[in-house]
Amino acid sequence: MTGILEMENQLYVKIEARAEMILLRPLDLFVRNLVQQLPGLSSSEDLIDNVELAFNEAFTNVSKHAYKSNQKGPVCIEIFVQNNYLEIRLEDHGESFDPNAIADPDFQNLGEGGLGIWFMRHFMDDWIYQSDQHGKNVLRLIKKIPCEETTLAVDQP
Amino acid sequence: MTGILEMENQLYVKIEARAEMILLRPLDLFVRNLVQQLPGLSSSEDLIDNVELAFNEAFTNVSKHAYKSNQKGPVCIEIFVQNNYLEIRLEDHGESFDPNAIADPDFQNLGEGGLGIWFMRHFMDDWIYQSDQHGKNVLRLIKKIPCEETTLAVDQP
Amino acid sequence: MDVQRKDGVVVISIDERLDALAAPKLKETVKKMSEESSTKLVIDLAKTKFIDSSGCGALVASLRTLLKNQGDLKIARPSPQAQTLFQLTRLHRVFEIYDNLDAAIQSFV
Amino acid sequence: MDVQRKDGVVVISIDERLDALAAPKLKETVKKMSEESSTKLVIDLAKTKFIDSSGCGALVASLRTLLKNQGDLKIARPSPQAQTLFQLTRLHRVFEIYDNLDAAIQSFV
Ligand SMILES: Nc1ncnc2c1ncn2[C@@H]1O[C@H](COP(=O)(O)OP(=O)(O)O)[C@@H](O)[C@H]1O
Ligand SMILES: Nc1ncnc2c1ncn2[C@@H]1O[C@H](COP(=O)(O)OP(=O)(O)O)[C@@H](O)[C@H]1O
Repeated sequence: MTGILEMENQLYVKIEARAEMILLRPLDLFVRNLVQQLPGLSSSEDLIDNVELAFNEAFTNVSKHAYKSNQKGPVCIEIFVQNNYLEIRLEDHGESFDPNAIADPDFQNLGEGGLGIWFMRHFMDDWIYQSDQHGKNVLRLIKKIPCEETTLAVDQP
Repeated sequence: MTGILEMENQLYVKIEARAEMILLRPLDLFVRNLVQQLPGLSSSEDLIDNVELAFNEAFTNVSKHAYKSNQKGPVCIEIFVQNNYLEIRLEDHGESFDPNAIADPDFQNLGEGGLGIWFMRHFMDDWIYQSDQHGKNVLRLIKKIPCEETTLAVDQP
Repeated sequence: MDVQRKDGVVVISIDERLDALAAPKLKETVKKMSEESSTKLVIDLAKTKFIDSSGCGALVASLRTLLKNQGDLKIARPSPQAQTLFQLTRLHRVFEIYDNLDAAIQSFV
Repeated sequence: MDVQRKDGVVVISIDERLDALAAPKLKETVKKMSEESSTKLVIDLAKTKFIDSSGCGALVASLRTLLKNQGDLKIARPSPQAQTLFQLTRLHRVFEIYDNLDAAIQSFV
């Protein structure tokens, strides 16, 4: 199993599956409940909602857009937690896209779609999408975790 | 990613992490919610409770017994679903044990512990624990999924 | 999803999650309903803990479908999470929103 | 977990899950309580959707600790899932179980 599992003082989880929509809710609840138990996040219902929403949009997009056909390809989800930092990474091997070519939603005349990426960007501190030449696409959702007073107190002499 | 991901008509999920107790509830909810969406299981609240309980006991045991120290080692959880079959596999590299040496609970005089394995065996159709010489321990929890009438109808001419 | 009729108004109660799995069913149901002209619809979100972009999209699509057929749609009892999304997307100006189910129904009468 | 006193009886309301994460806290709380002699305790499971072997073990341990100090423990409002486990393990004969919180409290008075 991966070397990163050995690192101390951080949490790391890796989930591999086919990007089937039946996994959307189980995964969402996993992410939500994990975030809910993290010291700096547990007290903020808003922050928990926001991370859950961002993950939900990201997984839905892999399942619907990266793999358009009914036969879904693999997705690898990695969650990293460090003291003040949460990152959720989704890797797929399906169709890639150019995020710079995606316009912001037209809020004067909203259509049926086109809100997902905007939500992710709005609710996370960082949203990074990268494709390589081997057909690997990685989306990184990053959220800073507010320091709790207890943590701060430990850091101070 | 694993070849088994390519198999059709089945669901396969693999989760790797350190066996930290903070993951117990997120994983439990993942398993519960996944099982809840499976055709032959969704209608039975009892069956869902039972699978959740068995998984919960298995993960707790890996975290508490296979890895006794505070520095938890790796656990790999695999979930396989086929038409009428659900298997949850937990692999650890910690201390192994001999399940044949574990006596049934004394129900006339219950202690604080010792119910976990008995519950798993009671609530699942099969409970198989195997250790190899390389320090790999695998627990397999197996549940037959009752056929729904819709599924049966498809199978019959 | 649960559909009821009250005082000539249709009330659709959405389940816990209005996500990409639930959105198509809502759109389809509303589409069928709108074949009748002048459908009065309340979407009750009281049980809905989670809504995403697909859920918002399904609400927009449902409103459009109804308006095209002289119908209309009101939203009742959105959660704080839903309210946040409606405000961000300015959908709170597109939808008539009520924090009380009866008020939403009565607004049609 | 929430602790209240009513008519000289202590009521501990357990959270949604009484599992290996919650069990130690319950045992510790009951241990402290039992330092006072003759503690009358009701464990209210109304909110508890899920209980496991560690949860059952914590209830057994709590009862023992209390009995040793002339106290006692009753259980109120177990879910169907909890009832199944209590019956399987015959704990329904070890614990006095009430499906009503007031009845559990009054049983001490
Ligand atoms: N993971 C992805 N893989 C491939 N294409 C994507 C992915 N995510 C988004 N896209 C493309 O970007 C567009 C905008 O996505 P989004 O803002 O989530 O709105 P929607 O999914 O409703 O179209 C999608 O329609 C799709 O063309
Ligand atoms: N995954 C495991 N790895 C190592 N030892 C285990 C494991 N699971 C169970 N055991 C051993 O079997 C015993 C009985 O387990 P169980 O029936 O779950 O009760 P409890 O966990 O309450 O002791 C444990 O006390 C432990 O010694």
